[in-house]
Amino acid sequence: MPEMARVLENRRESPWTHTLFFDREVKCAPGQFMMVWLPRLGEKPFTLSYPNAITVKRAGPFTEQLAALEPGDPIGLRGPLGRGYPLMRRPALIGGGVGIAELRLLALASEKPIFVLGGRTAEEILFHEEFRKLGPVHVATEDGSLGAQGLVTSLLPVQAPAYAVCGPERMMAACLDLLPPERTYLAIERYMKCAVGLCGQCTCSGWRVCVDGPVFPGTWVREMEDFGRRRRAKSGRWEPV
Amino acid sequence: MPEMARVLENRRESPWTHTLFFDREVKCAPGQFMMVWLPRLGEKPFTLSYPNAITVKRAGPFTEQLAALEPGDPIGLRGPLGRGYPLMRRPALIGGGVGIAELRLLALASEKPIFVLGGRTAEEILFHEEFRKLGPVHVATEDGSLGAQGLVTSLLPVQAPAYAVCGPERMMAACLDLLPPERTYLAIERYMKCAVGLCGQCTCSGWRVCVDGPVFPGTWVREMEDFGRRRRAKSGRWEPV
Amino acid sequence: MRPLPRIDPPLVNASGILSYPEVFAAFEKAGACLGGYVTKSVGPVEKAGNDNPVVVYSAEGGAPVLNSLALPTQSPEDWEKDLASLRLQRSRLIVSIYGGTPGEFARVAERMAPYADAIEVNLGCPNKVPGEQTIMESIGQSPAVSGEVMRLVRGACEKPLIAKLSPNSDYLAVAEACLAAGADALGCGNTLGPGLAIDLTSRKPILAGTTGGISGPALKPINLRMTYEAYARFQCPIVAYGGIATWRDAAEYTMAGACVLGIGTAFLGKGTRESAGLTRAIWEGVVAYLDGRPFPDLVGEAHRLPAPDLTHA
Amino acid sequence: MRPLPRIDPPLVNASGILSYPEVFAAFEKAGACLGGYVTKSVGPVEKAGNDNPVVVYSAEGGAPVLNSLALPTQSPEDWEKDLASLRLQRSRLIVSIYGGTPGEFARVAERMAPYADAIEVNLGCPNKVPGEQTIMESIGQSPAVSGEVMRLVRGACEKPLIAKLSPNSDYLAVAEACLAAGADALGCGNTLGPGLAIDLTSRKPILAGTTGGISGPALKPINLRMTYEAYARFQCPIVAYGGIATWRDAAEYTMAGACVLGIGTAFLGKGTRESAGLTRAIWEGVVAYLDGRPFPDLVGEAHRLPAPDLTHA
Ligand SMILES: Cc1cc2nc3c(=O)[nH]c(=O)nc-3n(C[C@H](O)[C@H](O)[C@H](O)COP(=O)(O)OP(=O)(O)OC[C@H]3O[C@@H](n4cnc5c(N)ncnc54)[C@H](O)[C@@H]3O)c2cc1C
Ligand SMILES: Cc1cc2nc3c(=O)[nH]c(=O)nc-3n(C[C@H](O)[C@H](O)[C@H](O)COP(=O)(O)OP(=O)(O)OC[C@H]3O[C@@H](n4cnc5c(N)ncnc54)[C@H](O)[C@@H]3O)c2cc1C
Ligand SMILES: Cc1cc2nc3c(=O)[nH]c(=O)nc-3n(C[C@H](O)[C@H](O)[C@H](O)COP(=O)(O)O)c2cc1C
Ligand SMILES: Cc1cc2nc3c(=O)[nH]c(=O)nc-3n(C[C@H](O)[C@H](O)[C@H](O)COP(=O)(O)O)c2cc1C
Ligand code: FES
Ligand code: FES
Repeated sequence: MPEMARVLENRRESPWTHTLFFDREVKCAPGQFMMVWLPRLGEKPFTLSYPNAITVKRAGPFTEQLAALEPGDPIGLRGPLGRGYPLMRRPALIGGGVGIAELRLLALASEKPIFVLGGRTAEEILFHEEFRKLGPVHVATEDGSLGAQGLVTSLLPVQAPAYAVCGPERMMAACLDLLPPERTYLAIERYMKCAVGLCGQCTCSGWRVCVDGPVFPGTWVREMEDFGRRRRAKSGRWEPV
Repeated sequence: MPEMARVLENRRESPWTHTLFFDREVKCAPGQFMMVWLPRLGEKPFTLSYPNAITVKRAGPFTEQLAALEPGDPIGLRGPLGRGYPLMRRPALIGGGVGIAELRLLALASEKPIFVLGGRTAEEILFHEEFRKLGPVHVATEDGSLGAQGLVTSLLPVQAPAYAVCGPERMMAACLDLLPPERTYLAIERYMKCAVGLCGQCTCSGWRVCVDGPVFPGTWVREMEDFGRRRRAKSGRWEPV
Repeated sequence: MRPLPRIDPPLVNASGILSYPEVFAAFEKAGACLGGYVTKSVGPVEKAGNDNPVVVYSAEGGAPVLNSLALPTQSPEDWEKDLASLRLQRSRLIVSIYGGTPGEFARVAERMAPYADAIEVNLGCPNKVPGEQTIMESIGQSPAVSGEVMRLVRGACEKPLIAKLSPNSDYLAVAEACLAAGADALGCGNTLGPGLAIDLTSRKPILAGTTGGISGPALKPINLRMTYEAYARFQCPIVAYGGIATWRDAAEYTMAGACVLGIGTAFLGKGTRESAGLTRAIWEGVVAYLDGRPFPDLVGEAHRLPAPDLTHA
Repeated sequence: MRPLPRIDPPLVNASGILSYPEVFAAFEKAGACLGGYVTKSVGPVEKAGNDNPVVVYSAEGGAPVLNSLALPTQSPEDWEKDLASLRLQRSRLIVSIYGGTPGEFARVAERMAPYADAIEVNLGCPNKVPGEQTIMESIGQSPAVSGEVMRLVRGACEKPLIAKLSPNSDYLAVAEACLAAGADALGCGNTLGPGLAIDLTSRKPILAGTTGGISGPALKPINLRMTYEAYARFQCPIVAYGGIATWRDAAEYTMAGACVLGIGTAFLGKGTRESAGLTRAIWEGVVAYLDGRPFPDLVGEAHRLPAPDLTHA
């Protein structure tokens, strides 16, 4: 049952990205997500970036509507859902695009994290200032507007006892090739319907991302033939990632 | 949902009375009751005389079947139900017939109880020995086989800070006339169906005995015009008590 | 159409719950926030109903509640005596009736009408005594028979008539027949099913009547939909029953189209004072939700509101 | 009548739950105690189904679960590819199918039969996309149409056929028509209702499809009764679905007459390992309850046992 909350603040983080604060704190593990409902418009998954906020990248009609919400607007919340990250010491948090926001709560919960962040331009490197207070931050941008020029993989490998990766699936696949899978965790995205493990819609090689993930150990992901390759569209039809 | 238990022991207390022990302890207040179910035979109310036993007087087909149970036999239990007695200091516990058994748990929970017990013959004075260890016991029997000859009312009034009365309804009505209602509690019996306050079957002047009672303060009972007079039969028709 | 009597606050008990006049009086005295009381269904001849057990419920709550009382009733004469002696201070009295034939419905209605502010016609109870022959099982399934019942009842009494529907039927067709035959309001609705529960020790059905009608939270989405559909189709007054236990449930039913809300299974396990407190909590919650608007404004609101403009975009 | 394939242990998932072959393989690998897997219902043409939200449930559990996926499906060709690549080690595969017309049912059945150990024919889903015209809503209400579907499906494939009934219908009549037309077993049954839930903030129905079929504990007494009645009438193999979450539920359904037990909503919120654990716990509980007897002994036992002689009197 979605519970209605109210928007407290819509904070613009970049030209494409907004953090939506709501008037309810969710007890969650870093990496868990909410199904966010706008009546008549839809219900879609977003990872908590604060106990009372999600950070949304405008990607289509639903996220456009989310990005246009104003304080006081109602917003439906269902969750927290799924499994988040385990607690890690001195992890390297590797984020790409809006995936950087999905690492924020993990960064705050981790002991001495280091950051490896990538994006198209400087504006995509979310929470840059905040993360610098928590530990060293390495950045790569495609246009070179911040940090090194290039992809986030160009900053790898970095030495760390554990790794958490969140970003576009192909980026994550490339990272996983460069990291020790037994010490790496990745957050997978799939199209979600029920979000509670019933419908099977969100399968990645048979794991249901909504209940078995979204965060998976790298060793499991290595075994997932579908990872980086294909996912099921709304009808169940396979489509490439 | 009745839960099935097994009979541990069927202890004959008198020619008409049996205590049935079962393999489940019920967390209850003294005076609370169970709906006891024998599949295909019926389900009827009985007050707990031990946390894991009821004491049954043979009164008709159902109680005859109960009295014939043997160790190992299944017995369905639903409860504890209703409201029991408040805790009392130095109460006088006034019991008649099988109502004496319904006072047993209260006797054990009370500080320095005294007992005023009545019955037709000595055999009806249940738990006599046990009660004598707890406090003074006054007895009246109709045939004079134990204690004074006569009705329990012939032993009243006794001085006590509080009174609990349990027995045949006309006996209780007679006692209430002799006791201070604001310090007296009585356990009322009515025909029960749902036993959870839904059907209204067990009404005594509008109070539903299964949820408002079976134990009521004397002040309320004083106001009950139906008490000692009439009750609803299985169809809802009034019948005299 | 006769208007329903003013039931204020618009809360009642469900038929077969509390059941008897003296219980209503006790509830009123205890400060229950019920603008009306509904009797147990009065039948044409005295009947004891099923043997115990007559209810199955789980102690944890939430799960379906099954009952199979199978319409016990004292005789209409005895009901007359009971109702004649009832003195409610502020609340209305609704007498629920049933029969074994359409003519019997009418005869019971005629006898009860003098005591009633409205008559609720019970058009379907899924429970019966094993082996019993009764049209109560099937009546609510047939628009023709239900319409005939309502026509005869309409002819036999002048009081507002509530046709209480069964969710186990093509209820919109039944409702249409009833409204055409003179019903003034719909009751949405009776219990569902019936359902079955089997005991694992005796390996037999638990209820003496084998199966039992389902009430409580499990019934709510079904009767809420019935209310919603009936309101959309007929825009008539609706008395809603089914799992109403909180002000939220009451608000949902009201927005779906109910103008009177009935409480039944939610009283399970609650004494008179606690029950009265429950009715007050429900009504206070609805009033807070109304936020100053009059209650009738909320009735059917889910049908009227446009998709909310959430975005101000 | 063709016997059902040997499903050992006699547990399966319910159709639309887990849904896809790769999920079945993952469950098998994780040690799930399911002797068979049932696909999402395969339809005649690709369909996306309803927009989100598609489920309503209460976090506390127990309360009704509503869903309105409205039968999304990839195309039969895509299903063929999926099923061709499935390698189950020990478990059987049941393909669930539906159609927009009786002929479409048959065409889908024909294409799926090569991959299936049995075909389950979905005779009634209460959910649809708003505005959609589909016989799926009403098909299970009509013995004639259901029988026609079954006759054509029977003609199109040789595999054992399970007719999955809707509880929202005169299911015994539908079952009779289906068995006469060649069904080998009954599925008891699909979701109930549908039911409605209204959101108190937007004041509109929550589900994008407005209403949703009810599953989970709220459905159990209804489908248990369906199983009991169907077994009493037909003594045919029955695959039971509806609120099975513990070994007790499984034992009740078995004694009512089911020889295969389907698990659906009970997987809500459970990951693969936890789900596999649930299936093991259910089966181990049933085995303990059997106390050495073979499972088929228990099937329908509630119909055979005499009233227990409790008294030795
Ligand atoms: C576990 C999880 C966590 C996520 N966390 C975030 C987050 O914190 N911030 C963020 O900006 N985005 C997040 N996403 C992605 C986000 O859900 C989609 O961007 C969003 O649904 C797009 O919807 P749209 O209508 O705006 O775009 P559309 O035009 O519908 O689609 C754009 C993309 O989003 C995907 N998408 C659409 N609907 C869904 C759905 N129901 N479930 C999953 N994916 C969908 C599509 O596959 C497509 O690739 C997350 C996704 C998942 C699965
Ligand atoms: C709250 C309560 C607690 C009770 N505790 C005890 C107890 O501890 N020990 C004990 O021996 N008896 C107790 N009784 C009485 C006991 O329930 C009846 O004696 C028993 O039900 C008789 O059933 P029967 O079939 O043997 O007799 P029947 O021939 O059916 O009836 C004998 C008497 O029992 C009454 N009775 C029958 N069925 C019911 C019913 N469903 N509910 C209530 N009364 C019924 C009848 O009114 C009649 O007066 C209690 C009753 C109530 C209401
Ligand atoms: C114990 C019990 C007895 C009932 N008896 C009747 C009855 O006599 N007449 C009737 O119309 N409905 C009867 N009903 C149905 C209720 O009036 C109501 O329609 C139904 O229980 C749904 O409401 P609820 O979920 O709030 O209980 C009975 C229900 C219960 C639980
Ligand atoms: C999310 C969901 C999707 C379903 N999809 C289908 C389906 O595609 N075909 C079908 O025959 N039944 C479908 N059903 C019904 C189930 O197969 C099952 O009959 C019903 O849910 C009762 O079982 P349960 O209470 O264990 O869930 C679906 C049920 C749910 C909850
Ligand atoms: S979205 Fe339904 S199983 Fe994950
Ligand atoms: S027995 Fe039903 S209300 Fe007391």
